[in-house]
Amino acid sequence: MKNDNKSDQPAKESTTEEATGIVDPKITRRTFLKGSAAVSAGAMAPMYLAGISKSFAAKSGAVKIGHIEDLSGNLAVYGVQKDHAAQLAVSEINAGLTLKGGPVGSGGLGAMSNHATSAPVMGNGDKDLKVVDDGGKLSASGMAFVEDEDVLVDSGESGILGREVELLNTDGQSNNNIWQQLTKKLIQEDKVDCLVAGFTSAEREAIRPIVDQFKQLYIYTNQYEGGVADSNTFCTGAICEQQVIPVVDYMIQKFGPRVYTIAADYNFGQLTAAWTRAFAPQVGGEIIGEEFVPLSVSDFTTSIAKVQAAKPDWVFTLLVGSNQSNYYPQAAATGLKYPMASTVNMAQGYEHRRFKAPSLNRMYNCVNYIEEVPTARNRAFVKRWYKMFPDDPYIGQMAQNTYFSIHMYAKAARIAGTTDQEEVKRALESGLHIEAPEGTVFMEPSTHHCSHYIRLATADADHNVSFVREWPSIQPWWLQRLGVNLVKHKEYKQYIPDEDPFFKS
Amino acid sequence: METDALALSLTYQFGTNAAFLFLAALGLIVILGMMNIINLAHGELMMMGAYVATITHNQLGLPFPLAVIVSFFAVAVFGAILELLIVRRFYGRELGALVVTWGISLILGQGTLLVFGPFMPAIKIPGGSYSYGGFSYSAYWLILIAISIALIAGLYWLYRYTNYGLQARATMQNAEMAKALGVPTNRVYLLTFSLGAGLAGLSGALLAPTSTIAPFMGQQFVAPAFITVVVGGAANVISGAVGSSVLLSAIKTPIGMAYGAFLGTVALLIASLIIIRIMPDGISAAIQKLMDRRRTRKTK
Amino acid sequence: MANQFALEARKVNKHFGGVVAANNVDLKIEPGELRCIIGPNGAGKSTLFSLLCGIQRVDSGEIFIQGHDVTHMQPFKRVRHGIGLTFQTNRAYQELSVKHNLLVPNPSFAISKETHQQGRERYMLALEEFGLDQNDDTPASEIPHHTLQWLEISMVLAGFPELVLIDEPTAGMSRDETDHTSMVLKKLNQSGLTIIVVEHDMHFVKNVAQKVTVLHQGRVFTEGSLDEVIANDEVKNIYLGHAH
Amino acid sequence: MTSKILHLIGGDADIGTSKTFWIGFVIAVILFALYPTQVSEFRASNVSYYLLNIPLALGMALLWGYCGVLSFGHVAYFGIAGYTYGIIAGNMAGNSFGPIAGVLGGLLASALVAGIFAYFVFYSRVREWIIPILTLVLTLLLETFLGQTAGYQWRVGSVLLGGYNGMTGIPAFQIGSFVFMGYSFYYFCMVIVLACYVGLRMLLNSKFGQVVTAIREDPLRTEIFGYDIRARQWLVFVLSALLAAISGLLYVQWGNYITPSQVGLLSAALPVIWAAVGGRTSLLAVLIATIVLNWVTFTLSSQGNQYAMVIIGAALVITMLFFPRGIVIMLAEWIGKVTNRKNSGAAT
Repeated sequence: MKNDNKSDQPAKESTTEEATGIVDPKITRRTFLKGSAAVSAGAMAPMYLAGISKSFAAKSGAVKIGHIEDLSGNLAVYGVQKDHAAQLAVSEINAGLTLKGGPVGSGGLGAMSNHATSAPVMGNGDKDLKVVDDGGKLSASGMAFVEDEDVLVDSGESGILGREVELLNTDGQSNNNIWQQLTKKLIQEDKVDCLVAGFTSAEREAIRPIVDQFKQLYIYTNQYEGGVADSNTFCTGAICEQQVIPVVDYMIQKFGPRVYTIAADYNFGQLTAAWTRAFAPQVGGEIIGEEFVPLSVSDFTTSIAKVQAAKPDWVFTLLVGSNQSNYYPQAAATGLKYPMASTVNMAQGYEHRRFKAPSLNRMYNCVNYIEEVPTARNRAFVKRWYKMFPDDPYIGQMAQNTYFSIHMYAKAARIAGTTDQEEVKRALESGLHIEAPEGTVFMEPSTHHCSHYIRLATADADHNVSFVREWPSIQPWWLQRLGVNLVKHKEYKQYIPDEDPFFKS
Repeated sequence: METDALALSLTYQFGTNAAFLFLAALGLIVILGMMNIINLAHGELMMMGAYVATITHNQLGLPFPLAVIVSFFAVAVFGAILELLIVRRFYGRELGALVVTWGISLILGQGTLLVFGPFMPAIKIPGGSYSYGGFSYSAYWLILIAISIALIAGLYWLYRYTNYGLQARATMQNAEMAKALGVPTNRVYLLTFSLGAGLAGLSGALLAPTSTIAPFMGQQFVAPAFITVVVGGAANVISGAVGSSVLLSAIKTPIGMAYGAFLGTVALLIASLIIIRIMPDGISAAIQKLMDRRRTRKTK
Repeated sequence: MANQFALEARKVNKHFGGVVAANNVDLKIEPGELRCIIGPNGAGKSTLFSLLCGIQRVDSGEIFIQGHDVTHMQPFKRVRHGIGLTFQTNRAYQELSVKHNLLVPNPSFAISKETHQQGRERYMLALEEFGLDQNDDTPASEIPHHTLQWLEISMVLAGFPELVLIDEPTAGMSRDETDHTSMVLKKLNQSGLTIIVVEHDMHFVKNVAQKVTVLHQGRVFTEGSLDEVIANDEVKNIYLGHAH
Repeated sequence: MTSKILHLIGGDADIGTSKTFWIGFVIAVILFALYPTQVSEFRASNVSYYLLNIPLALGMALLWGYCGVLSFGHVAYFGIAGYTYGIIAGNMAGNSFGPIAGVLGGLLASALVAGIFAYFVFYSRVREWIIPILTLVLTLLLETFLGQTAGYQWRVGSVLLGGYNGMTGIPAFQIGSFVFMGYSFYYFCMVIVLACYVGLRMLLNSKFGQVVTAIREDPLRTEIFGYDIRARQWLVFVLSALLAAISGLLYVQWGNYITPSQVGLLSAALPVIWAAVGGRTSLLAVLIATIVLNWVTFTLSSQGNQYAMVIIGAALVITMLFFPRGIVIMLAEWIGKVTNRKNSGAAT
């Protein structure tokens, strides 16, 4: 009974991984990633800062932020986290605090980054990494990152432009009809200055037509499959080119080219799998099997057997929702030992806390934020969070996105000098960056998407989280490849991979 | 790949699918099959079983088998209270029972979310795994298959050879006549419904380690449970449910393995539609008719 | 087709498992006749009615209505040949009002213009005799038992049938009510309505009978005028239970 | 002729037949007509969401309340009509007849599927309580299928089915060049809802309706009166599917969007809840319950209230326990008793 699958011995780190600035150039895929270099050159949107005139009379009354998330029903486990993030951000803004950051011009971080030119070495092998809980500084060999103590500073005013911020939070009840009604209420009746809403892509697509009809400033704070080019919409979550490419690139290097994808059978799963199919061959990978599992399926005996039959080097699990997370305990129970990678695990539904070890052993997850990030600014953020919400189970990636997005909105309004939505949109397109708990985030003007500080987190046998690789700033370059520039010409559609010739090859 | 390894894996998958269907339908066999109560809160009773097992095992440190038994009794008691307060008024009113149990399921689901929060740390799956010819098998699922067979035998024995079994079958067939013969029908209804609820809690606890423990985990069991019991039919509820879980798994497993989970699920749904169309009273009634016909042919 | 029977059953057989419900039954009903069918409990009287209407399928044998072979016809098609049936246990619509009960049957199912005309007269006659008001809004569940029986008979007549099968109309009725029922049925029969009545109450049978058929264990035991049947000793035996 | 129509409308198939009732009814209609003039377009479009659900609820009342057949998965026809309209109107974008063709296509598609499925159900002599489960299986099948149509290959002409994200950009309804949006859509809904209600009321007061109610009470007795009950049950099923289709069409025209969750388990239960709570044997009761329950769900959720589902669940349990025939029906009877007592009191 041959059992020489090399994934069983602890993977020996052959070379010292050298974390690079944007994406490791060493890997020969220059043609494919040409796009990311183009981004740093910047679309050189005109500097809007000076142009925004202060003549608009400041509206009186509170600044209203409309917020819709699922506080009940199936998606409440994610929705409640995001609702708390919004409450924390608004309370900080009203208390006269803000996150560091401001306009840096459209050139992106490169132009004015007072931070380490390159991310630190993450330690040699997996074995000597440790998670620093108590907030102490890491040793030189560990994750040393020159960084100021905390990024929450005095904003010089209470609320936005002297006006108190009011958060109108509502419950979408995991039901799309109610989402549409709530959106119309918040826009037409409450006349909110900014709408922050949406967990699933289905909910975003349900309300985006209404947002466009009323030209409402809308921030979608969730990780998603990418492609939304909408003049009224700003997406602050991570997207495929920031998550799929780094983790597939790393896993193929580390465990081998034979990839087996098992994905949720809906838009996110299928589009992310399309990215994997297109990108893996570029780096010598090979998709040896793919299975799409309906959201309602919770018994994975058959799927596990198919994974075993395929004998991959590693499994790419893009499973979503409480039913599908049954895969991990069932796979572990069946003795499936293959290393796993994902972009939707641990950071969203904290599976590593919900399931008993070792079901997530050797799970590699490429995320922009996870509560265990060992930087000083994040620990301060986590402390602030639990002071306000002591019995919350976890702070997920989406919650952090909502937190810094609301602060970014406040910053843009202050730059615009008014809460008039068109002006704030121009301010958001002025090449704004903000010091979020995850790290520095830059709002890329032409695509309305954010660059993110991407980390590759992994869970070991007893579910301790450690970080094996970092990319301090991956730009959202795919929409630019498709020629999108929302600063110059308005658009209101979602592109899908089939419209990009690259995916056809 | 040796074909015998594949065959072994297919039989293992068939076993787990059948065990899953039978366990999902366990409580419903009694409540829907025997008492004709369309219990849409069946999923939530299983969820309660899973929660009780998880709490007693993780927080109170009970060994897992004990936690499962505790959850059986806990949900059985809850079932008794439910029968006394609400279900008692809906015997003979199937559609009324359907609507009131739907209300109960909404309350239980959302209530658990508000009380216990969105998740519970799961139970570690007991038992290791064996591997043969590239496939490996979870010991726990083998245990579950064994437990299912034991439960079938237990239920059959209970309703075939015990005094309660006799009274229960009498009450279900003709309550007035049974009452006339001195059978305490109200107590039998109470006992039967709480047994059904307890069994739902038991199967929820048994399936807990393989599943995430969340307030709405019950929803995944509703469709398979109803299909299994309906396809099984009411002539002989236990043999019907066993027959249908075996038959439906035999259809779902190969198609699922060959064409993927989606077509496996679709195949199961279409198969159940066709079976109900051909045998409106389910498999057990068809088996019954077959046996009658053979018996009459023998007596000719 | 003058000599055609209103209803004819030839060699009708039916058994449930071991129980024989109908055993080579032959029945010939003349148009305008009023036939009584009597027999001990379990003789197969109600089963015969359900076989004639098609609620139960015959195992073998044929059934003709006005010469049409209806053996394999579905009940709703069969009754459109001018047949009406009342059930042994009253099946008027309890939840609906008397008015609504009477509106359900469909007079347009009458097989010819003059049956339509005669049907209306019989229907009006029955309403008047049974003291029923077409616009009475009281729910059927609130009217006394005997009126319910009359209501079901009137409902059947509202469909303007030519042949009516009545299953134990006077069960649970007082003596006067039974007499009144038999008087009304006789009047309806005189207006040309063919009636077959299953009944136990000998007093009732005496009032109406022209010809009587005795059923026993699914077989036609004997047929004849009421006097012949009464005089027949074996008939008494099968009633008293020690038949051969 | 008009007296015949008035008789049909005024008949007692539904609660509310007295003169005072009809005066109240007309007043209510006028109030609904004036409502948009007083409020923002949002409030109007919100109320039109409640209105557009009424045909689906009336279809449930017709099938379950009046004909005694419970279809648990009736939203399947709501979804089929919505998607078909989206495909047809979407592909005929720019052509002013697109929406009308879409409406006809949607109604036809739902009627076709309902017809086939109803034949499948009623001509197999399935026991009554198995029908809700059969219809539920159909809806789950539809949701599972639609959920996985996310890829680019799942499109009809230029319209993407959209998988779980749903079909977006569905054009609003238009006749000639006039597009129904906001206030105009509100009145469009009102007219259709009124037409459905009055039409159904006439149908149920007619001979057809009386026979349907008789089938509910006692199918065998009704069959022996010469009625082909299976054909009628089939017809009523298809008719109520068409009513569900009307709601589906109005929904996609209202929200320009539809997802597979519209045919999911939760959406399937809603019309059953409205009919049960209101009182399934009366059109008016179900109509009122649909508006009130939708309004309650929305108000609770717009206050970020997590207890909405618990409250609806409790309402259901209480209704079935204490008002088995429906809250509105029992209220109407109670009012009826009070007014009678008052009238009779006055008369002596």
